[in-house]
Amino acid sequence: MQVNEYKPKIVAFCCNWCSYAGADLAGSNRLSYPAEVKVIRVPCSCRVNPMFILRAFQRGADGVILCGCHPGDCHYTSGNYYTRRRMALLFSMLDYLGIEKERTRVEWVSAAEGAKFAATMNDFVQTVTALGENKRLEDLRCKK
Amino acid sequence: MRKISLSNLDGLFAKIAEKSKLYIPVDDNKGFAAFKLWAEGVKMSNALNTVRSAKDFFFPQMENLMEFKTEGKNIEIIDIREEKEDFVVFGVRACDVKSFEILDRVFLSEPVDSYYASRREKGVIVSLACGKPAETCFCSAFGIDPATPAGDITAWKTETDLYLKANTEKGEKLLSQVEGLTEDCDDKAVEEQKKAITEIVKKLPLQNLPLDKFGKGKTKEYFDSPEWDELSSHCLGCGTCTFVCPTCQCYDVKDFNTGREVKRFRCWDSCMYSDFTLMAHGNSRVSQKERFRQRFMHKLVYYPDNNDGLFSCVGCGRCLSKCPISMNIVKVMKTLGGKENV
Amino acid sequence: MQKITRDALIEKAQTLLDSGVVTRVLGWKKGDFDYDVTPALFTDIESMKKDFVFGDFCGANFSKYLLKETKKIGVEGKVLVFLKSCDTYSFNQLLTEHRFDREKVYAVGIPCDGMVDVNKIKAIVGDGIVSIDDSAEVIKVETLYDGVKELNKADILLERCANCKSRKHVAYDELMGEDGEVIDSNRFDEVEKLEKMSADERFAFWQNELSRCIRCNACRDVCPACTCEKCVFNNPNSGVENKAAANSFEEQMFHIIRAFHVAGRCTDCGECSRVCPQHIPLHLLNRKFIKDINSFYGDYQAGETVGSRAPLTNFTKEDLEPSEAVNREDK
Amino acid sequence: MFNETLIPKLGVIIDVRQDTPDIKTFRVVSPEGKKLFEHRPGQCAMLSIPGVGEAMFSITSSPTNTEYMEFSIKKCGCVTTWLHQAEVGQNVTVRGPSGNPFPVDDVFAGKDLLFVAGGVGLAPLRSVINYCRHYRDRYGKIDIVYGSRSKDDLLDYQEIINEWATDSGVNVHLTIDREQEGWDGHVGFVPNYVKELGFDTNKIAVLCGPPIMIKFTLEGLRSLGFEKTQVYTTLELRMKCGVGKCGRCNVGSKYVCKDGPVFRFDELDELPNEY
Repeated sequence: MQVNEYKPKIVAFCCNWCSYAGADLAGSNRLSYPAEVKVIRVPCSCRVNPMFILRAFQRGADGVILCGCHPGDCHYTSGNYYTRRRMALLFSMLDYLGIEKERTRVEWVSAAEGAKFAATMNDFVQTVTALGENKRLEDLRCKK
Repeated sequence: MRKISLSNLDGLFAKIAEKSKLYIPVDDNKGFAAFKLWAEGVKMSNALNTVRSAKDFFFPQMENLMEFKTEGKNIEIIDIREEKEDFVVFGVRACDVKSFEILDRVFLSEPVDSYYASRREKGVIVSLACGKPAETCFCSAFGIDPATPAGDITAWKTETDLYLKANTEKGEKLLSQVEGLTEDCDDKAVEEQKKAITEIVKKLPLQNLPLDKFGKGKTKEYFDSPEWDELSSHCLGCGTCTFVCPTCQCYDVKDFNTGREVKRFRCWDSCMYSDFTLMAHGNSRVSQKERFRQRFMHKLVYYPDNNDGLFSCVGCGRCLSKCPISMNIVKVMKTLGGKENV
Repeated sequence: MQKITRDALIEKAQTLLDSGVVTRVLGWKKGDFDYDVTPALFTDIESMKKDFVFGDFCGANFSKYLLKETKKIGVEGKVLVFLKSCDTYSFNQLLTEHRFDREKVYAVGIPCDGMVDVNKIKAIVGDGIVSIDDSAEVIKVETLYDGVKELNKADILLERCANCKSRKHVAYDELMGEDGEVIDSNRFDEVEKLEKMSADERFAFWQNELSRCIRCNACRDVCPACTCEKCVFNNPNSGVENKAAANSFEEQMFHIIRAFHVAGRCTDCGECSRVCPQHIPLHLLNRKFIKDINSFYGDYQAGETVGSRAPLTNFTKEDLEPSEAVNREDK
Repeated sequence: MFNETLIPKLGVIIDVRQDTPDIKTFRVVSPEGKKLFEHRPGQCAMLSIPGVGEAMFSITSSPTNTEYMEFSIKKCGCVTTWLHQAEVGQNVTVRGPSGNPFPVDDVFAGKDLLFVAGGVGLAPLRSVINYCRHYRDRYGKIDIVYGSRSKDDLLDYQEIINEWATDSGVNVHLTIDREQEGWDGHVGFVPNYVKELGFDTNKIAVLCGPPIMIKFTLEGLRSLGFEKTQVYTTLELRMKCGVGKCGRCNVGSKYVCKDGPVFRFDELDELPNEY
C-alpha cells in the first residue's frame, strides 16, 4: 500500500432541509463516508450561485458536489428546479472550457436517504481521486 | 553602425537569449502582436505595434508587493522582493520608448518605486524604426521621430538587413555580445530609410494637433469647458484606453487573502472606472464626465504641469483603434483646442 | 434589399424633429477616419447635416444608450433611435427587464445588410488606410503604401453579421424600407466544432484565448444585457477582482460569470466580441449557453417578444438533470 | 535593495479610547514600544490591516509627543469598521508620514491663531493645537472654535476642558448643533458661531470639518475681513500609494498625499473644484 495516498478535497453544498439532514442521518446510522468531504450547509440548493462553485475550486477544492431535495420536494416549492437548470448550464460550460466534467455533480438526497448520501460521497470521492488534483481551475496563489 | 542579414535574425536572437531573457513581438493566431519570450522557432511579428504597450516589462499589470502572515493579533510583514534577472526587449517602437521616459518621471522620482526601478535597471531596450507608420500614428506631433527611436540600441529593418546602433552603455554591451554575428557597415541604407519614413510621416493625417493650446497652467482654461459633456456622453467607462495606453500609470493596491497569508499586490487601475476615487463617504468624481475629464486633463495639462511641459501622450494611436466607441485623445484635443487649428 | 442612405436617415430625423415627435436623435458621428464613427446625440438638424454618418461601420448597438438617455432629468420629449434588426432584440430584452421607459423613445427600424469589421480590412490591406469608400458592395480602400484595393463586403463582415441570425425587426415605431426574415444561420457551427474537440484541446483553446484578457471590462460595459447598477465585479465585498488580471483562474472566473449572468438574456448581438481589444471570441461563450438552452429547454430567442420568461427564471418538472446535460451525445 | 515606501512598518495598538459613539482614538507604537517615526503637525499616515485594506489617517498626536502616535478614527468604511472592533495588542501596519505639514514654524510663528473644527475635523487639528500649546511662547493668542452634533460627539472633550481651556492665552469656544440636557454652552452651527464671536483679522485661521461647514465658515471669515491667504485647511481624497504615484488623489495637478493635505485657500482657488 502507498503511504502518501492522494486525498482530494471535496466541497459538498447541502440544502438545509433534505441533504444536510440526510448527511446527519448517515452519521447517526454510522455509515462512513470520506473525511475529505467538507459539508457546507445552505438554506436551499438554489442559494448556490455559480460563483460559489468556482470559488471553491479557487480555494483548492478538487471536486464540488451540490445536494438538494428531490425535484418536487423543495422546502421553498421550486428552488431546486432552478438549481437544476443553472447547474446543467454551468456544468456544460465548464466542460466546454475543457474542465473535467466529473469534478462537479448535482445529487438529490432526501432527509431519509442517509445511505444514499454516504454512497454518493464515496462514489464522488472515488471519481475525483481517479482524476487527481484540480489543475485546470486552480488559483496558484492559494496553493502551497 | 553594425548590420546583420535578416536571414540570420534567429542566430542573433539565439545569441542574445544565451545570456538573458529575450522578448520580441510575436503574432498570435489572429495576427495581432504581443511581446513573447523568444525561443527556438518563435518568429518576429511584422505588425507595426503590439496591442498592449511595452510598459508591462517595467510596470506589469499585476505584481505582488509583499506578504503578511497574521495570527491572532500579530502581523508579520514579509518583503518578497527579489533581485531581478537581466532581460532584453527587442522591437520596441519609438512611441513606446518615449513612454518609458514618461513613466520614469513618475516612478523614479523621489521616493523611488523600487519595483519599477529594479526592472528598469535590468532591462535593455532595442528599439525598431517604423518603416510603415499607420494612419492612427501621431507620435511626431509630440516631437518623437519614428525614424530614429531612442532606446539602448536603435535598430532599422530593411528588406534584407537589420542595422543596429548602440546609444547607451547597456546597448554597447549587448552589441559587443553579438559582435561575431554582425558586421561593421556605413549608414547609407539607414539614412535612406530615415528619409523615406520622414516623407511618409508628412502624409499622415494626424500630425498637426493643436498642442500649443495645452500644457502647463491650462487647468482653468479647460476644466469647466462645456465640451466635456458631449465628449464624455457616450463613454462606456471601461478601461480599454487606459490599459492599452503606454503612459497610463495609475495603480491600485489590494490585498488577496489566500487562506494562509495575505498577498498585497498592485494592479493597473483606470481613472475611467467608477470605483477609482470611491471612498466610504462618497465619490469626488461623481459621473463619467469627471472621470473622462481626469484622464485627458492628466495627459494634456496636469502631467505637463508637474513635468516641465512634457505631455503624457506619445501618439501611439492605440486608443484610437481600440476604444469601443472611437472616442480618443485626438478628438478631445481637436474639440477643445479648436478645429480651425488642425 | 434597398440600401438605406445617410440622406434618407437625415430626412427622417428632420421630419420627426420638425413635427415635434422627437427632440433629439441618437446617431453616429463622423470621426477622423472613414471607418471611425462615434455614437453621438444630435439635437438639431444642422449638426446632423454636418456630422451625422451612416455606413458600413455603424455597428454599435444603441439600445443600451437608451437607459441613460431616457433617465435624463429635465429633458423633454422622445429620443429618436435608429435600430438595426439585431439591435431590436436587445431593445425588447431591455424592455422585458423594465430598464427604460418605452414612452420616451421613438424607434425607427432600419434595414441592414451587415456591418464591416475594420480589423478584417486592416488584416488584408495593412496599415495606413487613407480612405474607405463603402457606398457599393465592393468596398474600395486606399492606403498609403498600396494604392487602392477592392474588397468584397462579404469577406470583411463583422463576425455577428457574417452569421446574422435575423433581418427581421422585432420592435419599432416605424420601419424604413422592407422588413427581412429570421435567418437560419450557421452561428452555432464554431461552438459545435469546439464541442467535438477533446477536453484537452478545448482547454488549450480557451487558455490561449482567455490569457490575452486585460480585464478592461469593455465586454461588460458595452453589453446591453449587463445593466446592473452595481456589477458583482465592482463590489469590493464580493472579493472578486474587477481589474487585476491575476492569473488564469481570475480570467476563467470572470468570463464564466460574465457569460452566465447574461445566459438566457443574451440576444447574441455580438457587441462583446466587436469591442474586445484583444479579439477574444467572447460570443462563443454566449452562444454555447444559447445553444444549450435551445437544446435542453427548447428554442428560445431572447428579445424576440417583450415580456417572455427567460429560461433561467423558468423551469419544467421534466427538465433534464445536470449529469445528463454534460453527458449528452448530441451536445 | 532600495528602501521601499510601499512596504509598511509594524505597529501595535497600545490603547483604545472611545471618544464619541462613533470615534475611537488609537495609540500606536512600534513592537519595541517606541514611537514609529517622526512627523510634523498636519501630516498623515497610512494604516492597514492585511486583508482588510489600507487607508490614510491624520496623525492626531502632536510631534512633541516622543512616546507614541495617536489616530482619531471615525467608523465609516471597511478599514475603520474593522479598527473599531480591534483590541489593545492588535498589530497594524503603518506607513508614513505623508504630505506637507502646516507651516507652524514660519508662517504661524508669532501670530495669533484661530482653529475652527467640526466633528471629527478636530482630529487633524489636534496635532497642530497641541504643538502650538507646547511651544506656547512662539505664538500669540490662540482661539479654538469647535462644534459637533451633540455633547457626546465632541472629540477629546476631557482634554479640551481640562487642558486646553485652562491654558493661558488659549480660548476655547464649544458649540453643539441642538439643545441638549446638561449643556449650558453655546448652541448653533459652527459658521454662525464664528461670525457671532467676530474675530479680529490679524491672525491665521485653520479650518477642518465637513465640506459644508468649511464652505460657510470660509464665507463667514471673509465677511469678517479675512483674506484667503490667511486661511488654511486640510483635504482628504481616496489614496492608495501615499506618495503621488498611484494617481487618484489629485485635484488638478496637485496630489493631496504629496502636495497636500494642507492647502491655503488662495492655493485651492487655483485648483479645479473637484474635492
